[in-house]
Amino acid sequence: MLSQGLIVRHEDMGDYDQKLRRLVLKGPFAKIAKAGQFVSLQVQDSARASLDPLLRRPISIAEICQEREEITLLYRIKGRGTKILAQARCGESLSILGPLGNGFSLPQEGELWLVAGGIGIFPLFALAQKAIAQGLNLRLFWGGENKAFLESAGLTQWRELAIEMSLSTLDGSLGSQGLVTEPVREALNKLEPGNKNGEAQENRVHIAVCGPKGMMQSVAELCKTFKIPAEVSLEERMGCAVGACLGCVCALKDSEGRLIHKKVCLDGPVFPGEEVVWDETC
Amino acid sequence: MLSQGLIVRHEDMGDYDQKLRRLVLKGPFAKIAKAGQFVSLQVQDSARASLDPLLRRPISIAEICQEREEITLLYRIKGRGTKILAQARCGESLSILGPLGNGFSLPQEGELWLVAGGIGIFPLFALAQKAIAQGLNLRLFWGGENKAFLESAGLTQWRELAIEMSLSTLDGSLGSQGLVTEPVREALNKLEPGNKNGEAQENRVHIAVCGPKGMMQSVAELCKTFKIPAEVSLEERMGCAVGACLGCVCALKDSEGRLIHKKVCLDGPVFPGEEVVWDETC
Amino acid sequence: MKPVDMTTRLGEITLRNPIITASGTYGFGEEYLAYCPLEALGGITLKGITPLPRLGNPVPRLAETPAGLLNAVGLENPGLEEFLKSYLPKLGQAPTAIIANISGFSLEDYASMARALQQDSGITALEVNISCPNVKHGGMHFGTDPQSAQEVMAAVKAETNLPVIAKLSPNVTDIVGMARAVQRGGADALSLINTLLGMSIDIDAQRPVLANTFGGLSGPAIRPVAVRMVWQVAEAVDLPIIGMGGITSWEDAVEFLLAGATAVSIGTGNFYNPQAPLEILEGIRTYCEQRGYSKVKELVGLAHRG
Amino acid sequence: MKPVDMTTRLGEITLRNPIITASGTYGFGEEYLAYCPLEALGGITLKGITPLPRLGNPVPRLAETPAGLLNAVGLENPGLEEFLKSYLPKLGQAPTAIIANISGFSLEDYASMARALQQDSGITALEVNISCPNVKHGGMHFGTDPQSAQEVMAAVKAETNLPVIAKLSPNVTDIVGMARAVQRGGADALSLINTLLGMSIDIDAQRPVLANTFGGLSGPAIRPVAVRMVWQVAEAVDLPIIGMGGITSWEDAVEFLLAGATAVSIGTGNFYNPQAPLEILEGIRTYCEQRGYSKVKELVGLAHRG
Ligand SMILES: Cc1cc2nc3c(=O)[nH]c(=O)nc-3n(C[C@H](O)[C@H](O)[C@H](O)COP(=O)(O)OP(=O)(O)OC[C@H]3O[C@@H](n4cnc5c(N)ncnc54)[C@H](O)[C@@H]3O)c2cc1C
Ligand SMILES: Cc1cc2nc3c(=O)[nH]c(=O)nc-3n(C[C@H](O)[C@H](O)[C@H](O)COP(=O)(O)OP(=O)(O)OC[C@H]3O[C@@H](n4cnc5c(N)ncnc54)[C@H](O)[C@@H]3O)c2cc1C
Ligand SMILES: Cc1cc2nc3c(=O)[nH]c(=O)nc-3n(C[C@H](O)[C@H](O)[C@H](O)COP(=O)(O)O)c2cc1C
Ligand SMILES: Cc1cc2nc3c(=O)[nH]c(=O)nc-3n(C[C@H](O)[C@H](O)[C@H](O)COP(=O)(O)O)c2cc1C
Ligand code: FES
Ligand code: FES
Repeated sequence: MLSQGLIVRHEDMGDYDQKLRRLVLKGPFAKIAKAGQFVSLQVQDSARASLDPLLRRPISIAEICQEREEITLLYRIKGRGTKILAQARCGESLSILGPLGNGFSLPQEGELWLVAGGIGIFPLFALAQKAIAQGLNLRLFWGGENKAFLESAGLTQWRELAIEMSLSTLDGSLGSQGLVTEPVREALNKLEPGNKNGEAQENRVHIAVCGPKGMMQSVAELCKTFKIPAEVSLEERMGCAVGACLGCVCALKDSEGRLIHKKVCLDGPVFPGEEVVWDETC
Repeated sequence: MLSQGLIVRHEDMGDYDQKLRRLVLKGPFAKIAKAGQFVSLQVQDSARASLDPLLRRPISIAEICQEREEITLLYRIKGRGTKILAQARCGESLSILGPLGNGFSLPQEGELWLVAGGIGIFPLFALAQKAIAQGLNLRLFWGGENKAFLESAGLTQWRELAIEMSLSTLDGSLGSQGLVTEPVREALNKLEPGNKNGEAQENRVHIAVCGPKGMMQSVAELCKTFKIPAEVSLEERMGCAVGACLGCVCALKDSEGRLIHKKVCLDGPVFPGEEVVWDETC
Repeated sequence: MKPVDMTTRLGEITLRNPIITASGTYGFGEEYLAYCPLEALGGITLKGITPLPRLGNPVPRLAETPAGLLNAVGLENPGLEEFLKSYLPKLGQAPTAIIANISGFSLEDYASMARALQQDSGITALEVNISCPNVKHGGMHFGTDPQSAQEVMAAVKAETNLPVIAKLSPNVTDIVGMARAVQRGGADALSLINTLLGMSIDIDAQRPVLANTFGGLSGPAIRPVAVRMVWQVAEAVDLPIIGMGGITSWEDAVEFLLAGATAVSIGTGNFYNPQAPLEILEGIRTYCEQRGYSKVKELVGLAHRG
Repeated sequence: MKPVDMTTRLGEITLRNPIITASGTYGFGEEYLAYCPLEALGGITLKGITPLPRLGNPVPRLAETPAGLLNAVGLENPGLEEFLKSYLPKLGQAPTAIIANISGFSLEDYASMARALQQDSGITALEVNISCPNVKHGGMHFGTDPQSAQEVMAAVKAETNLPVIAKLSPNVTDIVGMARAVQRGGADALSLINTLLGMSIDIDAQRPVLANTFGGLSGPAIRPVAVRMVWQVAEAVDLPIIGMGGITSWEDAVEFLLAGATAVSIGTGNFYNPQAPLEILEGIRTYCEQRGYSKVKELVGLAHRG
């Protein structure tokens, strides 16, 4: 769907210095959006449409409110595109392509572990809400730079979900010190054998991972060892965002072990962790 | 001077359909601005600076308020640049290069006739204010499409100056029907001989013209016939606006009758009407 | 008022309207269906195919530049056989021209694909992309050497009964010379232009953004170069031209028609606005109506008068 | 922390810093003084001069394009004599390199100007613009034919004791071949790139915007092409390069240095931001400081590693 998103809220998330923003858009896309999907948006007000920057930007849908026809996007000001986006004001309209992509799959039953690195937390909130509504057991592993980052990036909101959380920070200012992969490894180690090899209670634990590539690779490899199904959300530069340009491909192994390409925009952004070929740049 | 202009007012002038806008900018340029000069501005908020459109736009300074450090620009939404400019909101800042150019010269004494075609009226208001302050006798000849245009383009404000005005419209909906050149010709015809040939009372009438090229040419030629000094304000596409690129040249005849080029941005935009070579595209 | 006749001709082919989508930006025709129905378009050009499947270049394959896009997809495609079996049939019957785009690294590559693509195969025309390196000639591009370009065209023409469109590279000193060469080779029409060779550097990582170092520059940034080449070729060579390069609005498309293109292709513009082809079509129609043209063909080359 | 050494070398010449302004965009050095003091710059390149005065092309001479600018000034200039008499002396003594840019329509044109411009004339180097049509050879550009380009360079070198910079046109199939040709002709350094040939059409008037029909495309739109050419030439030819084409920010300038340029020139970027040269200089300095480079020279060509 191609439509206009009216900006109804646009504000800092937490500390200004963290450069995190919350953007709430009203439009028809909200009615059909699903947790884990993304939109591809123009960063400039449609009324002052410029050809620079030329490309749309993919941003995950962090929250969906169907009654109010609103979606929430959370983003970090990183390069030129998000810097310009950050100037958009309430009342302006952005061109929105989407919702796009597949999103994480929700297991029918059992436990869902969310593993997030940094702003990889953003697409997981809508998923968490849905999983809770469905009665799944939820657990969050979230690692970030430091306390200020985690608090700015939505920790309070997560705390309100009242789920089990393992936080970690690089400087130890909140939770355990180090990478998020450590608490995940420990938790996996503590699983009963039945969960580990997937024989006794098939797929009791499912893992959804979003974060920097290296972190997703580590978690995916851990999960492979423990025979736990993991889904990872890949990022790649996008041109069309609809599968037409082959700009955003990722490398996977198909069932016969052959290297194939899939499109992050159309076939993803979420893929089974064990199929991703991490060391190929493509 | 290169500085930021804070938008303190930005609104429609009169009828929305006339696509005329009033833009009031606050900044250090106001302190040094003179009637008839122009600024070269970026049409996008500096905080969302884009490389498209790339070039600045030259707009005349219509009013100057030195106490409040404000200048007023009046413009018509014409192409892409002014369309984007029209979206700028109060509180945003535009990059302002200027004030630039020479402006009309004010005679020491006598009468000053202002001749405007369409939005050529815009740069004349600051001049009128200054002329009145200096005690000159002022008269306005202004032609436009129709009544709605003239009223939107500032007629009330001009009426408040309480000077003699000859209005004309193409459709006769206000003032005389036809081109503004007609009332000017009639007025010139009515001048006493002493004014006509400039012998008796040297240069008693001076004329300042701004409008479409054809109209300025007609008026300049009339003035030549009547030996009345006229100044015309030329427009040309600008690159640098400071005299460095030779993009904006106009053709003049020098004192020895040779064809020379001058730069509208640096040597103009105002030139003696009799020096301009109108039929040269340059 | 009679509706404007929007049809245009590319040699033997009649297009319902002058709007085509450009190769490599419109997949195999399915991806944009939700945004733009096939039958609204004059034609679509499919992703470039090669005799054998190719995985293409590593990522990053894209880099944004001011009003432009660099791409180095590297001709990822399923190969001729899979294309005929799994992709082409999905397009079904539409009144829209289906243009296959073929690429190769040798004359044999081109000839073999031309052989397999004939009038009964569901394709309306063949577009020959000659901007790949000619492996036999030390990597020199077919698209930058007039003699090689002529040979490729002749090889393709000898093997297929489909109309053949030569897609020219702008990375040459003399575009008119290239156009004349492919005309000698038998081209029925020309596509102008492919991408300009460019690159960009990531100043944090201090290395090229694209995994392939170089990429093709497309989008509005290159439009002035594309319009110039269409203009020059239209003055010198008597073949219909599909104009492309940076079209995002109907105004841009009209610019190409006035410069001498008989049809236009929209590439990167689809990424900016997936409904660009529809909006451009309507914009051209309105332009004709308002100026009293009864046929869109009347616009072609108008700016060359006087 | 020791201040970063910002000097750079172009053959025999040492520049205070790598920031130069591009010919034709910076007048004769006076126009931008209010925005950017001369002594802040590494060098300035003056407007192209010809042996005799020229009025140049009719207006319109400029057309805006997406992130780009088309110009067809047509080499308006006061001519060599008037340049020496009235313009050059005004620049006075500054620690900034003054680069004169010369253009011509025949070998004799170039040679005569080179003869008049020597080390004692207040000029630091000569930049030879070879993108004018070679009138003797049917209008073929000096800048697109390697043999002619070499001859021009040799003719200039034979007449002047100033260092000579060859300014190359990007409108060629093989930029490396052109660079090699002017090296054979004796060039001491290269300026890359001049403008891309382009045009745009006014769809209301249905004719070209520029009175001259064609113009040179400059500005951010062409940066990817310029960076690519600097990169290719830096890999193949051992001459210092002044990189230019679309620089508006310090990030852009660093891109050119990493690609292999030893200095950068700012042209159209001055129109966008008259203080661009100053801001770019400071930006590069900070980049060096933050990454621990003690000399800006260390950046040159860094992106070619591995
Ligand atoms: C499916 C998906 C979902 C995303 N969700 C979010 C989100 O919820 N919040 C958030 O802050 N960011 C998200 N991103 C990343 C976001 O798109 C980039 O951070 C953003 O494009 C940064 O770009 P910029 O315009 O500021 O940088 P620029 O430097 O202006 O970007 C230049 C180009 O690179 C591309 N690019 C830059 N970084 C990335 C990246 N990490 N991934 C893909 N393309 C990139 C841009 O899209 C653009 O084409 C997501 C990316 C993808 C692919
Ligand atoms: C000295 C001077 C003073 C001016 N004062 C005013 C004023 O007070 N109010 C007002 O409404 N307009 C004024 N103009 C004209 C104004 O600059 C253009 O109307 C405006 O640039 C329209 O451009 P656009 O961006 O909407 O059109 P676009 O189509 O986006 O413009 C494309 C390019 O053409 C140039 N251009 C277009 N029209 C003109 C023109 N008439 N003159 C010069 N360049 C042009 C633009 O600057 C730009 O570079 C003035 C022009 C000059 C030279
Ligand atoms: C991502 C991408 C892939 C492309 N792939 C092909 C291709 O396979 N074959 C081809 O002839 N041209 C290809 N092109 C070039 C386009 O068809 C078109 O000639 C060029 O992009 C200029 O048009 P534009 O500016 O409208 O995109 C590709 C362009 C892009 C952006
Ligand atoms: C208005 C204008 C005039 C120019 N005149 C000359 C010239 O006289 N001689 C020359 O060698 N290059 C000339 N150039 C080319 C520039 O020096 C420069 O090579 C080109 O514009 C690319 O750099 P940029 O994108 O930073 O402008 C001119 C460019 C512009 C925009
Ligand atoms: S972005 Fe074009 S295929 Fe995914
Ligand atoms: S605009 Fe550059 S000289 Fe006037």
